[in-house]
Amino acid sequence: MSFKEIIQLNTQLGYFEGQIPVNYQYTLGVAGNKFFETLKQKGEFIASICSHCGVKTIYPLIYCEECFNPIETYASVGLEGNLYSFTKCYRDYQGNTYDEPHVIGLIKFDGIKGGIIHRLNIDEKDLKLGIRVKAKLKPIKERTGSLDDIICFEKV
Amino acid sequence: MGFRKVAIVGAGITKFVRRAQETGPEMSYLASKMALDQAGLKLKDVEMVTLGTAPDAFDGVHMKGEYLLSGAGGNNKPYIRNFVGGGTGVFAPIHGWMHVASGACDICLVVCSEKMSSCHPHPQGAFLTIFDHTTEQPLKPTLIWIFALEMRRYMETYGLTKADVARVAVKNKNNALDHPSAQVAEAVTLEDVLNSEVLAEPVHRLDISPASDGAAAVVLASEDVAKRLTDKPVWIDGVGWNLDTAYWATKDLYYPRYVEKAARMAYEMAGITEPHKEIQVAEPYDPFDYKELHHMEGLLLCERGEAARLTAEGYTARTGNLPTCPSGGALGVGNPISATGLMKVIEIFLQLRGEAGKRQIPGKPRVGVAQAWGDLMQVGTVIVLRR
Amino acid sequence: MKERVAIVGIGVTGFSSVSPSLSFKELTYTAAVKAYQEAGLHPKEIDSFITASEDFMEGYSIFDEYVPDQMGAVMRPVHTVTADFIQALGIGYMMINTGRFRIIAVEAHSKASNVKTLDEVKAFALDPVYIRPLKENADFLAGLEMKRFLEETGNTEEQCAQVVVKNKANALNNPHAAHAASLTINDVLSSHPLSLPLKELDAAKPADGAIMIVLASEKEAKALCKKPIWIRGISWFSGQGNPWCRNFAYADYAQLSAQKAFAMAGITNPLKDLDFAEICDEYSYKELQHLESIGIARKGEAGFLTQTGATKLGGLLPVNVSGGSLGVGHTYEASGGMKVVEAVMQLRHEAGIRQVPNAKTGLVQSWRGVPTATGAIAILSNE
Amino acid sequence: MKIDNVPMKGLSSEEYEKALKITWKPNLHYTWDNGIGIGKYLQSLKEGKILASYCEKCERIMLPARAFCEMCFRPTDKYVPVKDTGTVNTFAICHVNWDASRLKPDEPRHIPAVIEIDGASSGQGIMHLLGNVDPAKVHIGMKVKAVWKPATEREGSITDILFFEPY
Repeated sequence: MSFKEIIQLNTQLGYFEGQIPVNYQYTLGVAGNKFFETLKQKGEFIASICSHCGVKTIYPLIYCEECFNPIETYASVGLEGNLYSFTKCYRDYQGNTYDEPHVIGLIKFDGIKGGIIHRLNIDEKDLKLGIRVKAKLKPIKERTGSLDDIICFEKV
Repeated sequence: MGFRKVAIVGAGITKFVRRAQETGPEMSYLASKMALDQAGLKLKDVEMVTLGTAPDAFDGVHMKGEYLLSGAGGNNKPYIRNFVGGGTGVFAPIHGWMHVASGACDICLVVCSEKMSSCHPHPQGAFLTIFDHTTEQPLKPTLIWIFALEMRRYMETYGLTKADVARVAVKNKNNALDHPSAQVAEAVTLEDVLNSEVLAEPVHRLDISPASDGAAAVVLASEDVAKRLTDKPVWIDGVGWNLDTAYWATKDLYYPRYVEKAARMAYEMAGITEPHKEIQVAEPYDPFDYKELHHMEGLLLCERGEAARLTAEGYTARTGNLPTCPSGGALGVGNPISATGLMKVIEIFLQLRGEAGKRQIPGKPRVGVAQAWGDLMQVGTVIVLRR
Repeated sequence: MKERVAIVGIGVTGFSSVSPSLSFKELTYTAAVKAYQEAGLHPKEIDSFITASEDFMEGYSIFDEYVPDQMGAVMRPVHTVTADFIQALGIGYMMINTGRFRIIAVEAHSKASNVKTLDEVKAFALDPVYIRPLKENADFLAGLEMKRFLEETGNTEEQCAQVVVKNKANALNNPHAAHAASLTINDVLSSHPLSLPLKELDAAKPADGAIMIVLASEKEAKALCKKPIWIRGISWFSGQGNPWCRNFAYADYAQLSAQKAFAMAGITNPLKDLDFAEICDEYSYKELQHLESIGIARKGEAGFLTQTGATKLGGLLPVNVSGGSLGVGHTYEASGGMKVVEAVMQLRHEAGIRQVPNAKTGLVQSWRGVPTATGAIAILSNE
Repeated sequence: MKIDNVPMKGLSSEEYEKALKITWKPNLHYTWDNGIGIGKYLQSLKEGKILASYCEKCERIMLPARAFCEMCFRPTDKYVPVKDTGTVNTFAICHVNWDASRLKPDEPRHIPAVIEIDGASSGQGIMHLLGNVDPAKVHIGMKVKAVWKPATEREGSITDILFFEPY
């Protein structure tokens, strides 16, 4: 027996309630700030380009994940990509259930490592892996430089 | 069977800043890349990675180790995060030592990163929940309480004055003027410290190191590889760590026994029997000024209760008999928790190689010790380096 | 690494959806007492201790503070890795191989029932800039991966459902299991959608429980223990850290760890050389994806193997005879530990009605869950 | 090897204001099982008593109550009530709140203390607050006594003791 006295009545069970009361404000990082400023001002996505090994990455990075050299070159990759995968999500981050599922996709871009994960607005009949999709952005005045500047991706 | 020797062959560090634009992974990259460059290595040469970082509650990401991994060079490698609270920065190279000393690899990258500014408006909120959730948190403790309680106990036990303790802050903040990473190096005077805002008596604002963003990294290598890479390897001669119970109010706070136990473990491995004579440079953890004194005693670098007097006599100045925190320490350089601990290890590394620049202490030191402390007055982590 | 390392004692509390009669310390203490009794050791005789835990699963900013007491490790060398149990076991293996430590204890536990906002905690692991602002449930990453994995490999949702049916049925034979059930494929396919194609029964449900394992060097192990279980290979890897950079068709971390662990253990033909495997099945499709990535099944064939019964007890290679995470319960950092415990019982031939006959060598594998690409593998053997 | 040019420069307050940022307030909520030892400790507080545990092997009477002795690694042998008086082992006078915001000049200072409780083994203290005392008069070694909430308001929490006051 591990203990000399144990709980044998469920009326003696108890718990103590508490929280971790923290708030956060995240900067977007050097590459992230560039990505979202460009999205906000020019309405396009940028990838980072490694001048040593040529690997292009989206979301952009300040370093190359392959050769670990620093990156200083970034280039527009437009707004169009290919639907790599999608899912119909029925619950939010707190576990609340949606009436209608949110369709979320991972969009990859030609010849570029990485991709963008975002909402899709595509007819059920067209919803297939590999289709060409394009980001629909908020009007420039409403853009704040965040993931919400992208409304969704639509079929081209 | 002989033991495998492990050396530090490269080091990298960022500036410690109040608020970084860089994300945690970006900071980890900057330090890692610099360490690899200094060692003359590429990421592909790195066989394993261990990352040390303090609470997830700072950066604001659950499973923070996984979040940082791309920047720490962990993609497609055996990668793990070690965590002993505030003691992590000195424990991380100990963890790296395990990787190499075991024969699991010849080259291990050790990275520490902390982005405390994400915790908004102030990381103090994250410290509330280090206390016991049921028996202590309802009292709404602050982190400063526990330091103030310990500091008073320490001062009372040895009859020390505020000035006796504040001299550490003066020394370290002035030392930090020569450190390129320093966030808060200031030519402060004893009066400045004593007259700074009282937060929780006896703790004043300048007794405390600031919250910071920063990262540091070292590259560890096995003996053969180290000798190939550099003609000045610095060997990890002893490692020790120790964790006391979290019932912190049931032990006498005037002396850190857990640090002594960790130190004895490291000294025994390093064959050090008279640390106060054999160790020539020390970087004890100094998140608060009295902590440096506390830790010097725990590290057996002086008699109990003597550290303040030695500090006043200049014994711990860069030109003294035992230069202590020649880097400027957490008080001067800044305190991005885990990165601070590793900054201290890097300082000993540079001092032993004679490459500490304006901070270089005289006498060509051969043996040094770095130490960090953490948790609720519980963790001691100690590393002994030898040229 | 030359020193042979063995498991000389295991302690496990059993798993349940809640565990209100014990605090987390008391739960772990219970497992520790069992492990030390099996190993015939007092904790003073143990050289160092390792805990695998994550702060936000415990509700502390620095959980490391609260680990030594219940292991008998006060004022001893203790450290935490925020990792899966098998990774912690790997660190213990390395520590013994430094030649400075002879006996190491490794602990992990789950008190998931105490996390009132578990979905929030899981979402808090998502990248704060690029994923979390979508405000979707963290499970969506599994749905996204499952969709691509099935399309690209030709495995089917029915075959994933078969994994659930198998594992939950296996768990009926495991007295430790919290989520055993007798189900049909249709039950799984018609369960509530989580993030389609992922459905409620495709996802392992949380469980509480604690695990303690004692490791020893060869000399100590032989002195301590009649049936030491040897770690013949152990390895952990992280794949692509950022989820948007991954190839969802396979699990890079599982492939990389398998290569290294197999090399250490001298395994060339896993189907022949292994007698059973405990594979991470936090989501049903993950069992199939892991089997293919490890090289136990060829690409696109794991579902077929499952469907034809090859992975059942009595099949070609029994997979998750314990019931896996689907049947026993998802225990977060302790997940790999649950599987190691099963392997040890199998290799000691103490697994009762779920015993794999003549089991000599087994594989255990873990994954750290969404959003990670980190996992570990150990090859255990009784010879 | 020289480390003189270190990367990263940090943001000034103005730059930080201008930089793009994301805010997040996680709801991290827990219901920790009390289990045996802490369950009894809290129940006892509700009854207006401080409960300790006794270990026959090390002969310690320890606080707070616990089901096993962490030093001897064995179950504790019995639960024993101790007094609600004690001695200040150390204390602080705090001018800031837990979130680092400053107390207003007219707000009473917080005086956290480690109090060694009478009846428990030497050195067995708990953290609590001191009250009804001039901060300037608090000293190590001061004798203090618990001030309890009225029985009807007690809920099984360490805050069932409002604070300790000199007596």
